[in-house]
Amino acid sequence: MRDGIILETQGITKRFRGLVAVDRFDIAIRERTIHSLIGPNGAGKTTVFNVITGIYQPEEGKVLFQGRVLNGLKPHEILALGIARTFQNPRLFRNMTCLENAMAGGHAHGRAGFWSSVLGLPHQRREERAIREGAEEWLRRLNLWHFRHELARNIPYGCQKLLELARALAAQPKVLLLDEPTCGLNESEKETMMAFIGDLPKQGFTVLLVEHNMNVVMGLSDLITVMNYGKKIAEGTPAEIYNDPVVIEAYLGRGEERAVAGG
Amino acid sequence: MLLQVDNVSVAYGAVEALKRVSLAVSGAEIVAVLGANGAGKTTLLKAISGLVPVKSGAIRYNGRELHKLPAHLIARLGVVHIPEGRRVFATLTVEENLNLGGYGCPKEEVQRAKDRVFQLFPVLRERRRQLAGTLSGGEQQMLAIGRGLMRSPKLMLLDEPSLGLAPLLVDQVFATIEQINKEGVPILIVEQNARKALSIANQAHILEVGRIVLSGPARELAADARVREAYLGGAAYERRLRAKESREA
Amino acid sequence: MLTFVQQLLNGLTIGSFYAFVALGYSLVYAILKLINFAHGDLFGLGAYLGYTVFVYAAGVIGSRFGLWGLLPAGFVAAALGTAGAGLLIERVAYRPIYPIGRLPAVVSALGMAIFLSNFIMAVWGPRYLAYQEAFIPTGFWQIGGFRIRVLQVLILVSSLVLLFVLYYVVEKTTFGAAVRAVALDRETAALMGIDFLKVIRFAFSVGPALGAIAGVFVGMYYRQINFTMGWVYGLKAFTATILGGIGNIPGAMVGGILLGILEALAAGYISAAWKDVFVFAALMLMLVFRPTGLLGEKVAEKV
Amino acid sequence: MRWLKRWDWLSGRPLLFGAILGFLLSFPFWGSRYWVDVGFYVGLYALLGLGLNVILGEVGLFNLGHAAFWAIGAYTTAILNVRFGVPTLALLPISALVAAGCAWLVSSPIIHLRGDYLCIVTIALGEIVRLVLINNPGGFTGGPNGIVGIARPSLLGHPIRTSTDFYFLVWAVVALCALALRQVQRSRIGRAWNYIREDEIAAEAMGVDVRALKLLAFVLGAALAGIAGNIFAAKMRMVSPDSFTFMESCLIFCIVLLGGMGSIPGTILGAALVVLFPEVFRPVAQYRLLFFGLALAATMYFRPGGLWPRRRALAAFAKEGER
Repeated sequence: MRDGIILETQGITKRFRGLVAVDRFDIAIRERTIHSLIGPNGAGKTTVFNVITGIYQPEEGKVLFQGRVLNGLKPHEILALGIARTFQNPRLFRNMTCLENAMAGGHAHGRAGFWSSVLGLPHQRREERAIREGAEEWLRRLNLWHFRHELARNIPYGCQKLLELARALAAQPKVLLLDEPTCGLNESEKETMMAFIGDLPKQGFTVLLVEHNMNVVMGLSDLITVMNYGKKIAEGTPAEIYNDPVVIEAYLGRGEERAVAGG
Repeated sequence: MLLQVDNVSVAYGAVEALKRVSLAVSGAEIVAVLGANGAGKTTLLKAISGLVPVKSGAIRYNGRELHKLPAHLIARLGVVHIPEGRRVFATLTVEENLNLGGYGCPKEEVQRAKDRVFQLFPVLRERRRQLAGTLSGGEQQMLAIGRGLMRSPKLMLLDEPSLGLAPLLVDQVFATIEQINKEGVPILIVEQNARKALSIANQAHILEVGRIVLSGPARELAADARVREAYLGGAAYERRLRAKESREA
Repeated sequence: MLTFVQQLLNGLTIGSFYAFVALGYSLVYAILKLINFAHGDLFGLGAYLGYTVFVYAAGVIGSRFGLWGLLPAGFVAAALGTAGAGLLIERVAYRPIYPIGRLPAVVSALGMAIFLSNFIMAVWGPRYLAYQEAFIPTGFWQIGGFRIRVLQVLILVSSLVLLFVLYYVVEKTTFGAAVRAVALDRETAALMGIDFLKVIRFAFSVGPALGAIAGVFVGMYYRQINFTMGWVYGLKAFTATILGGIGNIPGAMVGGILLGILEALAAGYISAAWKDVFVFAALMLMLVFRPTGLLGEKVAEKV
Repeated sequence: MRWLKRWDWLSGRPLLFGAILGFLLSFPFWGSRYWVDVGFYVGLYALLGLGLNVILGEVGLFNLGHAAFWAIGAYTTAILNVRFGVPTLALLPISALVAAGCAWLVSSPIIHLRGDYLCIVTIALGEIVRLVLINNPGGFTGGPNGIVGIARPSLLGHPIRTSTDFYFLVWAVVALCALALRQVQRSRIGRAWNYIREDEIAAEAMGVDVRALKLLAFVLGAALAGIAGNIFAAKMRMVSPDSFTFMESCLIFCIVLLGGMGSIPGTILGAALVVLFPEVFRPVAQYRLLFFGLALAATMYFRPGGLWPRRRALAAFAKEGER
């Protein structure tokens, strides 16, 4: 690990039927920071997520996590190493309770096998309790406690996004990949979510954030990487990115939005 | 009155998604409905176009009672609903998508409409033989709008045309919408991007948890302090940006 | 070489039966994502309806217009009757249930399959019925070392024509595009002014009608029918559907023909008793290497 | 007795469960032999249903070939007993292991297939097994006539012979399996199965080894079917391919869905319905399957979630009580 870089990709390339979705893409994320990945739709941001988390295998390049190569590992192995994620549209276990959803985070850290579960051996019971307490802790901290016995599909959309975050955090990850965490939230929910995410580095988490809402990106990020057509086109602090002519051309535009912000 | 939504309620099971909502679209104007996710905006459009059943109340369009018609007949009346998230038919070609937009219309009319769409969006002409799923997000939105124009719409319902698009593309899409409206098509648009929507709309309504809480001319609403704070988020944004900059400096 | 050509011809014939039935599975699956387990038994019903018409109409039509007047009457009646049954099943057992969920619909379809085969048994009895010579074209041509039966030519030509017509309708016309659009996204299709029920009726009438034609052909080809034939052929045809890629019209045709040829070759060169084991093993192997069938679905799941 | 306290499907509705348990235990002492046999079949199908419930109900894998594993269990017992004289009851675990082993061999290359594709493969598998049994490879399976002359099992010197003996044997096994499966349902393994059923990609992203857990479910379900096969062979004293048709696989499939996916009491109820239905309609024997087909469709219309769906929220509350 150099310069406190915890997660990096080196020249990853991913093609779909000839279409290059990610093209020799590098990103390096420093520990305990919020690093945002922005860019137009179809720029390849979600594909980068899927490559890092092992859902896709890159055709070229490497993914390094704490100096370890992740290529070839399965998603569940990558999670166990300490990278958890959320999805753009919450992918909850809809017909299970919120508590059960959050307990999914603890699954990878459990060891009890089939027979010890059948027999209810002491170490299995201890482990179950630990998993449940871990989940309950995050439900409390995200103000979802009163929903713990509700089925996930029955809680409001904003709470579903929070629950997905609770589930990811319950996995005790070192790095969190958040795919548009504020998309579809109303203004007050957005505030809650932003405050919570902004607090994560202090608790020891590193965050890689994909987000369209500039409000959120500019407010939270320590560093921003901009991508377009699968390539990195710029990288810098929010202030640098905000005034970068290349980024304005490709992504931000010169709409009214900027007039308000600039004024 | 072209479209009259009168005390409409819609329920999904036990949950009421719309509660006695009333609004109207008269001439060739743009009416915007704003609100957060889950406020019932999409449900409102789906109720008008017949995708969800109306529990009580009435929807009238040129004297016809829309709430009693199935969706495909409403579409054939010229009420064109462009759904959220683009929803192009991914494994059909661009041209097949457009042809379906004019499904049931005479052949010459479809051809004429197609030429007009290609004029408006030249990129679609280039890609007419391509599968729609291979288009970029922005191109898909153009295809979705173009597909809606195929039936020479008499009323256009637009659901979150800016959703998931980069800011630059959002500007283009809104410019297109304004242009379509200038050609005489009344538009009912539902948006989360309140600032953008208010900038092009004549009338606006604000929907909160299934109820209309505020209505009026778009310009008045844009100036309303409550609206600015709750939906435009301008003040909060500026505050944070300034704080961030001062911290960095 | 001679046996090879003979087996190939047999395979093509059997394959066209499978293709006919597979289309019904595929059409319904494409639109409702439902495996219509009752489809095999609709095919069986077609064979029985054809039989009945032949028996009763032989005196009226057969005596006046001969075999070639009788045949169209039997086919049309069987196709219409079976299409009616298909529509009825859709209306009664599927339409109220498929909005609820996929699994309940699967159980309902299994229920309808059980119902239909037992219905056939209750009406026509459990014993084999013989398709009589009076309504089967029995002629053949002797070319070189082997013979071509008129019936085989009839089967191959009519399947070629019908399959091409269906292919053209689904892939090349605007109505076909509407069918495919409904398969992709029912709501948006409704917004285009496409009548969902019309598309459903198309699938549940054309599929069973084609199945009925195959049923009558099977009766003529093997000269006997039984109430269990529905599921035997249904299973093979369903295998063919998967082989070609479910929900894919050309795929169902290719899968059916391929399965027929595979089966005939396995019967000819390996062993008749083991041919089905061979066919199903081939299916499993194919799925291991090409999980979405030969022609596959075009879309992958988006993450 | 801690485990007694944790028995919360009793604590939910103690009266109902007490009544059912009392009925099941006392039934052979006052029911006729015929109905005791029917009771045996309810237990047998409950066992088959519980096995498939793991695969279909918990993990959501479409398996329409479950009868294949049942057949493998039954034939393992028949062949090893008749040819090699292994005691029938000793073959119970062996049948389970053989069925599980076959399931592992067959399912590992295909377990990644999506819903309907997996469904057709399991149908094909069921057919392959049946056809192989008919074709009598190496003279081992006895062809279409099957194998006769399986010895009665005996437990600690006490021969299991009467209908009542078999009734208690099968229901004892059902009870043990139901308890064991309930334990698994409430563990990280059971939850992980449900995660896979709800959203496979999210499950994998949350650290669930999807492949391994799917295989575990398949193997476990097949093992239960193997046990059912052993008991079936012992009861019938003969096996033949006719017993293991596609129709049987369909019935087991319907048992799980009639009862409610992932619901253990539901599965047992489903088995009771599927076995009892033809018995009740015996007066109209010719039409009973016809009515059965209609009843299946009707049940799905009125109770799409099954007759006795699993109640998640309550289960979680009950867990809290035990703290």
